Formats: sequence, C-alpha cells, structure tokens
Amino acid sequence: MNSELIPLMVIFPLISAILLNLMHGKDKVVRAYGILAMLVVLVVPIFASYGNHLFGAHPVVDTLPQLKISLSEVNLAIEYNFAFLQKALVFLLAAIATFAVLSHISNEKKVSGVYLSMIMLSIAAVSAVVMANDIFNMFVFLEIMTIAQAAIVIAVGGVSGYKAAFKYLVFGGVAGASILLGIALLLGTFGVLNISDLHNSLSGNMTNPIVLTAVGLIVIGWLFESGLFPFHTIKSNMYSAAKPDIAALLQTQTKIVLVALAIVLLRLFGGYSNMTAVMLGLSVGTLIIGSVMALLQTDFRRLLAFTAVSQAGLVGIGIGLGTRLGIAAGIFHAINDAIAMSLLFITVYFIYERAKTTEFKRLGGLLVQAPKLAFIQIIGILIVSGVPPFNAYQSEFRIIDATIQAGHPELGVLVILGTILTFVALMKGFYLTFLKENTTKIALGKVHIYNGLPTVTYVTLIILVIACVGIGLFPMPFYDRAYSVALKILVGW
Amino acid sequence: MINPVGTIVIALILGIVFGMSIRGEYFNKKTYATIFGFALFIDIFMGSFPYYTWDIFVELPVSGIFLAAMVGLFTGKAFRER
Amino acid sequence: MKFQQSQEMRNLIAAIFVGIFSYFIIKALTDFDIVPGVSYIYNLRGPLIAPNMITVILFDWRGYDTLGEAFILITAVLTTGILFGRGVLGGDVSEKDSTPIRPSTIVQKVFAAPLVFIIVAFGVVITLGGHITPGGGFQGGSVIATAFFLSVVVYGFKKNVFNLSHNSLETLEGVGALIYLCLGLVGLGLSGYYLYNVGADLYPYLGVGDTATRLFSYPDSTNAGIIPYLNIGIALKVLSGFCTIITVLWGAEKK
Amino acid sequence: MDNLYDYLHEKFKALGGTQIGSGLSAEFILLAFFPLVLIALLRGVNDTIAIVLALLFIVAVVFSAPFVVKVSKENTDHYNIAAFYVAIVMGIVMFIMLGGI
Repeated sequence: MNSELIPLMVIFPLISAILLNLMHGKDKVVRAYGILAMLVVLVVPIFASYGNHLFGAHPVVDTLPQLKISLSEVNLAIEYNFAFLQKALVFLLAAIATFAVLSHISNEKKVSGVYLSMIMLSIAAVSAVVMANDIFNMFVFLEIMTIAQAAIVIAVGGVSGYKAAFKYLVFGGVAGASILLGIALLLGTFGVLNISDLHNSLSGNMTNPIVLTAVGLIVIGWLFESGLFPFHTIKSNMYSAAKPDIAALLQTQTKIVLVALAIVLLRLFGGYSNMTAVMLGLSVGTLIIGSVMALLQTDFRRLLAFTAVSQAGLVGIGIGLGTRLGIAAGIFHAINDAIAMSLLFITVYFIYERAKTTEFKRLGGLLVQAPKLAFIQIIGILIVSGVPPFNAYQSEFRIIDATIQAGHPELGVLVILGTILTFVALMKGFYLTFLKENTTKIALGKVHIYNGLPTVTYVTLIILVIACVGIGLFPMPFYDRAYSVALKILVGW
Repeated sequence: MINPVGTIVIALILGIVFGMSIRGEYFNKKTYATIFGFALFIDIFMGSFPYYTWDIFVELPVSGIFLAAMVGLFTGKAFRER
Repeated sequence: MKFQQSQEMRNLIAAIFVGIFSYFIIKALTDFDIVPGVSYIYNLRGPLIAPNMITVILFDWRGYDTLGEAFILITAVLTTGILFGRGVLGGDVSEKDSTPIRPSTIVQKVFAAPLVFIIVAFGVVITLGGHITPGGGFQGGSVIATAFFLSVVVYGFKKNVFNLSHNSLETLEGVGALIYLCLGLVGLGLSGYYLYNVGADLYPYLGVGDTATRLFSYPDSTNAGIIPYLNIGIALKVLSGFCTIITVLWGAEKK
Repeated sequence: MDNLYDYLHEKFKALGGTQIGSGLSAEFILLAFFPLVLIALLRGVNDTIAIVLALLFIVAVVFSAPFVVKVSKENTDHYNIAAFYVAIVMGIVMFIMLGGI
C-alpha cells in the first residue's frame, strides 16, 4: 500500500530548512514561518496512514537468473516503512523539536534562520532514519544528522561548543566511514540494499567472514550514533555544550536513532550471538560509567548529559539481550526515557536562561524563587529513576524482568545499581540547585517583555508530565506495539 | 526537455543568469573579440558534443548549447551594464 | 615524564588495536566476489530512460539518495557559514574581506577574465548534456565553481569577475535545492510516488496525465523525463555551495 | 574513621569540586560493578571459578581504592583519551566478530 504523506515527513522539513535559511535576517517572517512549519511537522505524522512508500514508483521485480541472487523478488526502489513505532518516534521527535523551535523564537531578540534551518534538517534526517527500509539511504541521512547536530552546537558559540562539535565531527567521520564500508561489503556480497531483501539473503549466511566484518563495522557506527561506551564522552560533551533545550532534542534524536539502527542490526544479523553480546557488554559499561560520571559532575548540564548517556546504555541493555521481552522493553524505554530526560533538560534550560549559569557552586536556594519549577523537576527526577506510577518505571521494570528471563540476573542487579546511582546523582543536582543555601546571591533574572519563555516552558513541561503519567498508567498500548515489533524482528518482517 | 529548442533556451537562461553577475571592468573590445574567436574555435572542435539525436544538431556540427551559453553570458553582461 | 611514558605506552596499545582492525578489513576487502545484484536490472532497463547509466542510477533509480547527498553538501556549507559567524545565536558576526596574498602577474590578469567565460559555458554544456554523455549536475556545477575560484585567486575576492555576495550565493543554493525538491513533489502529486520520473514513462500503468507527460518529454530516441531538470538544480546547488565555502574561507583568512 | 575521611578528602581533590558523598557513592557502585561483570562473564564457564575470581577481584579492588579517581580521569573530554578507547573498541569488536570468541 502506498501512502502519499510518508515522504512529506522528510521533504517538508527539508523545504522548510531551505526557506528558513533564505529568510535569515527577516525576523518577523522567520518567526511566523517557524511556528507554521512546526505545526505542519507535528500534524503530518498524525494523519499519515500506515504503509510503505516506494520512491520513484519502482516496484518489486521478479529476479532474473543473471542477478546471482537467490531471492524470488527484489525491491528496485528506496522504500520507507511507516507503522506505529515509526509514528510514535517521529511524533515524539517533532514534539521535542517544537519546544526547541518555540523556545528559540520566544526567547531571542534576533531570531536566527540558519539555526532553525539546522533544527529542521536534523528533524528530517532522523525521521528518514526511522522510516528508511534501505540501508544506504539510512547512512545518507545519518550523515546529514551528524553535521546538523554539530552545527546546532557550533551556533551557541564559545570555545567549548567548537571543541565539542569538532570532536563530534571527527569521530562522526570515523563512524560514518565505518558504516559506509560495512554497507559496501554487504552490497558487494549480496547486490541488494533494501533491508528486507538483505534480511532474506542473509538468513543462513552468517558464517561468511565478509558479512561478519560488515557486522563489526556497522556495530561500531551504531555505538557512535547512540553514544555508547567509547563514544560516551563525546556525546555527553555535545549535550553539555549545547543549550539545554537543544540538548533535550539531541538526546531524543540519539535514542530514536539508537532504536532505529538497532532494529536494522537485529533484523539483518539477529541470529548472530556475538553481535548482541558486544551490544550488551558495551551498554552495561555505558550504564555504570555514565551514572558514575554523572555523580561526579559539578555542573547541572554535564550531570544531565551523563545521565542521558547512561540511560541510553539502559536502552542498549534491553536491546542487546536479543530476546523478545528485552527488545520490546528496550524500545519502550527509549520512548519513555526520551520524554523524561527532555523534561529534566527543559527545567535546567529554564534555570540556564534566567540565571545564565548551571554550575552548582553558583546556584542555590532557587526553591523560594521558583517553587513550581522545583516541583516539576522533582517529578522528573522520580520519573527518570523509575518510580511508579510514571512511565520509566514500567519500562525499567520490564528491562529487569527481561534480564532475569534471559538468564542474566547479574545484569538485573547492575540495572538496579545504575538506576539508584542515577537517582542519587539527580537528587544531588536538585539539592544543590534548589535547597542548598545560596551563598553567591545568584538570582533568577527578570525576563524581557518580548520573552514568552515562561509560558512556553511551563506548558511544555506540563504536557510532558501528563504524557509520562499517561504512559505510566496505561503502558499496554505502547508496550504491546513494541512487543509486536520485537516479534517481527525475530520472526521476520 | 520540451523540444530540441528547450536545451538551447535553458542554456541561454543559465548564461544570462551568470552573465548578469559579471563585472565589466576586465573587458574591452579586444577581450570580447578574443573570447568570441576562442569560443567559435572550441565550438567547432566540440562538434555536436552532448550528442543529442535531434535533426537540428545532426545537420549542424557545432555545439549549440555551448554557443547558446556564450551568447547568454554576453547578453546577461550587456543587461547588467545598461 | 611519567605522563609522557604512559602516553607512549597508550599510543603503542592503540596502534596494535588499530592494526587488528585494519587487518580484518583488508582481509575482507581482498577476498570477496562482487555480485551485480540489482545493478543488473538497473543496467538492463536504464537505457530506456537515458544513455548515461550513471546519471540514470543517480537521478532515477536512486534519485532520493542523491537528494540526501545534495543535502549533506548543503548542511556542510551552512555549517561552514555558522562557523564563521552567519546565524550564530545573538546576531551575525560580520565577515571581513582580504586582498590576495601575492599580486597576480599581468598574464594571469589578462587571461583569467576571458577564461572565466569559456569555463562557465563549458560547465553549462556538461550540466545540460548530463543524461547523454559523461557529466551531470555535480560535475557541471564543480566546473562552473572553478571559474569562480580562478577569478577569486587572480583578482582577489573584492574585485573578482563575479559580483556574487554571500547572500546571493545562499539564494542560488536554495533555488537549486528547491528545484530538486519541487520536481520530486510533481511526481508525488501526479502519480503518488515521490520523485517519480514523470516524462520518462517507464511504468505507463500509473496513469499520469497526458499533459504532464508531454511537458517533460521530448522527441528523442530515449526520454530522460525530469532528469535534465534535476541536473540543473544540482548544478546550481553544487556551484553555489562551493562558491559559498570559498567566500567564507577567503573572508576568514585575515582574522 | 576521621583518618579515612581525610584520606578520601585528599584523594578526591583530584576530581575538582566533587563532594565526598558523591565520590563515595560512586566508589561503592564501582566496587559492586566489577565483580558482577566478572561473574556475568565467567558464569558461563564455571560457577565456582566465577565466584572465587570475583572475591579475589573484590580484595584487589579494595586495596587499590579509591577507584573513582582513575575512572573519572579516563572519562574527561580530552580528545586523545577518547581516541584511545575508540581504537581499542574498534579492534576488540572486529576481533570478537571474526576471531570467534
């Protein structure tokens, strides 16, 4: 079935990016178009019907004997899949990006069209990665995403942003080259790029050393895109160098790409136990090291950055288990955690915008000035730490359950340890920001008259809290869909 | 493209677009003569280079697109100087 | 001294591990048989669309990938602009101009301007013949960009032959990308498939209207459809992208 | 116990501004982490060996504590440290995929 709205989820942000770049300098036009474009970006995934989209109308063909492929039929075109999981992920991305755009529009005196266009490019790229059923197309949009994310961080200015973006681009080059080489090996060996076709060709071919090389190369790329172990310092540096509202967007994108790429990896090479072992081991390391490092930070943004990285490790544990329960719980936790961490990042964004700093030694005693914010932040901390009745509890519980079902109870203990450590780290941040006596007399400054930031922030925060409670109370619609995705991954698409 | 003239028209348009952005200070009558002479020379050597299979280009063994782009460049430059 | 020693040790360990990594990759690259796969079908049916197979694969079968690659270039160009102060938060940082490091010789000054004309015209030829002969949007755009480079190198940025500011280059780039995106939307509107090659009629069963087909077709033995127009869009985008990069880097040289 | 506090205070100075409470919490989690990972890795081979090795490992780690200083030094934003670990992981991943461990 062909659905016309599927490509618009990528094409419309791309067109908007070009237009916003052209409008750069005309403040009112950029503001108006930015809001309009975000509305469209939010609405399109809701109205798009489930199905596939074939680019260029190139259909499936019966194979010819000269193809040397042992498949009954081959996809000619680039194909996009759109189902519930894709819808949820694209909508989640659009929602968090809407806050980033609105906060920029409502907060800055001079709106930067180029900055908004970079946000649009990253939305388009992540949507494409989520939906693509074509491994090369996925790579192309991963590259766009990497460059656009670096640009968003560069736009903040300052040495730390430049350094973070430089490192991100250098290692992004390593990871991108690695993924591309892996794709090239697969294409050379099987002659197809469509993931479903590759899945069919690969079944029973997992002892071929070239395929195994490709697995290793793509797994290295996956580690970078999801910020797991050797790349966790780079990702956390990016999060802490960006403005916290953008950091919320970046960590959402990271988790979405983690899930999308992991699904591809499991669909292609799901039967290979060494791959899931590598994924699992590095995820466990990321979880513990991320939360340990979060505890040692002296800056609230860096603390949240390492927490986000360690939560990505938690998602990776679920997916790396390779069982139905584990994959479903991992996907579910990615959605929940993206919402919850965005909530925390946005509260910190509010502090950052008004106090102009997030260092613990300069903050303190903000409870008197912003009691509502403190209340929402403590809710966010409870959500991320996995306290019922919120959504992250449902998924963390299921991840622990899955580790025990899979025969690795030690991993369950490690997950619990990581969660406790996350809670301690976040409570430390809360204490030092809101409760500790304010010695340096930093106050939350007054905001300007053009600044609609408080309204936008509070509305967004309340919507996110409602989403967390809603998913926490009624997890089954989401979890069931994630479970069916997991079933499909293991049985066949 | 629409018909055999289409390519030539588009080459002309592209030439005018780039010609419009060319400054005049480096050009005088001698330069123009040199350019045109060289252009004709290159044109004849290129023959019917992109090898369109339409009659108009088969009978006329010069690169029509190149000539059109050249004419467009001059036209655009003339536009700009007016 | 102690830190240095530990660093040396680490470099050695890293070198060993990179060696292991490279060994496996080189081993994989040396022994594998290439299966043509779908490219066999591409080559079988491609000549129905246009004679230049590379262009057909780039702009028809995998036109959407080419769109993505064009956007990698656009993103990189915009990022370069941001790096030098366009669109950073808190207002733009102005760019400075700088003169050439070495003054050009008289021969360079006399011959560069006429050469620019010829190079631009040749770039147009390469772009427009892209679906028939080796060439296309990327190549033609790069050739035209070399004319810009030549004039910038010889005459300096301020007095170069082209009078293109950063903003007009950005506009040109946007126009090029929009041509590509909107031609894709034409296919989406007429057939329901994005980037459907409207004039080429490889799949007549889609029932695209007669007028539309005639709009993008010409009386030739092959019928490239929207491919030439996509080439024009890509050429504009590539040339303005390269020119923007040299503009930005040239302006940043003296800071 | 005052001496222990002073000792840790001295050690955690290297972390730069971190409270001793957070340092200690992180330290204890790390102490739990390594033996658990060891058990998870070796349990497939033999339960007894895994437990014995984990206990030995705990003893070794306790004597080389505080561990958290080293961990935090290896996770700074420095380019060369990141590059070192990336190189190691690249090698190890390829080796596991193809070496057949």
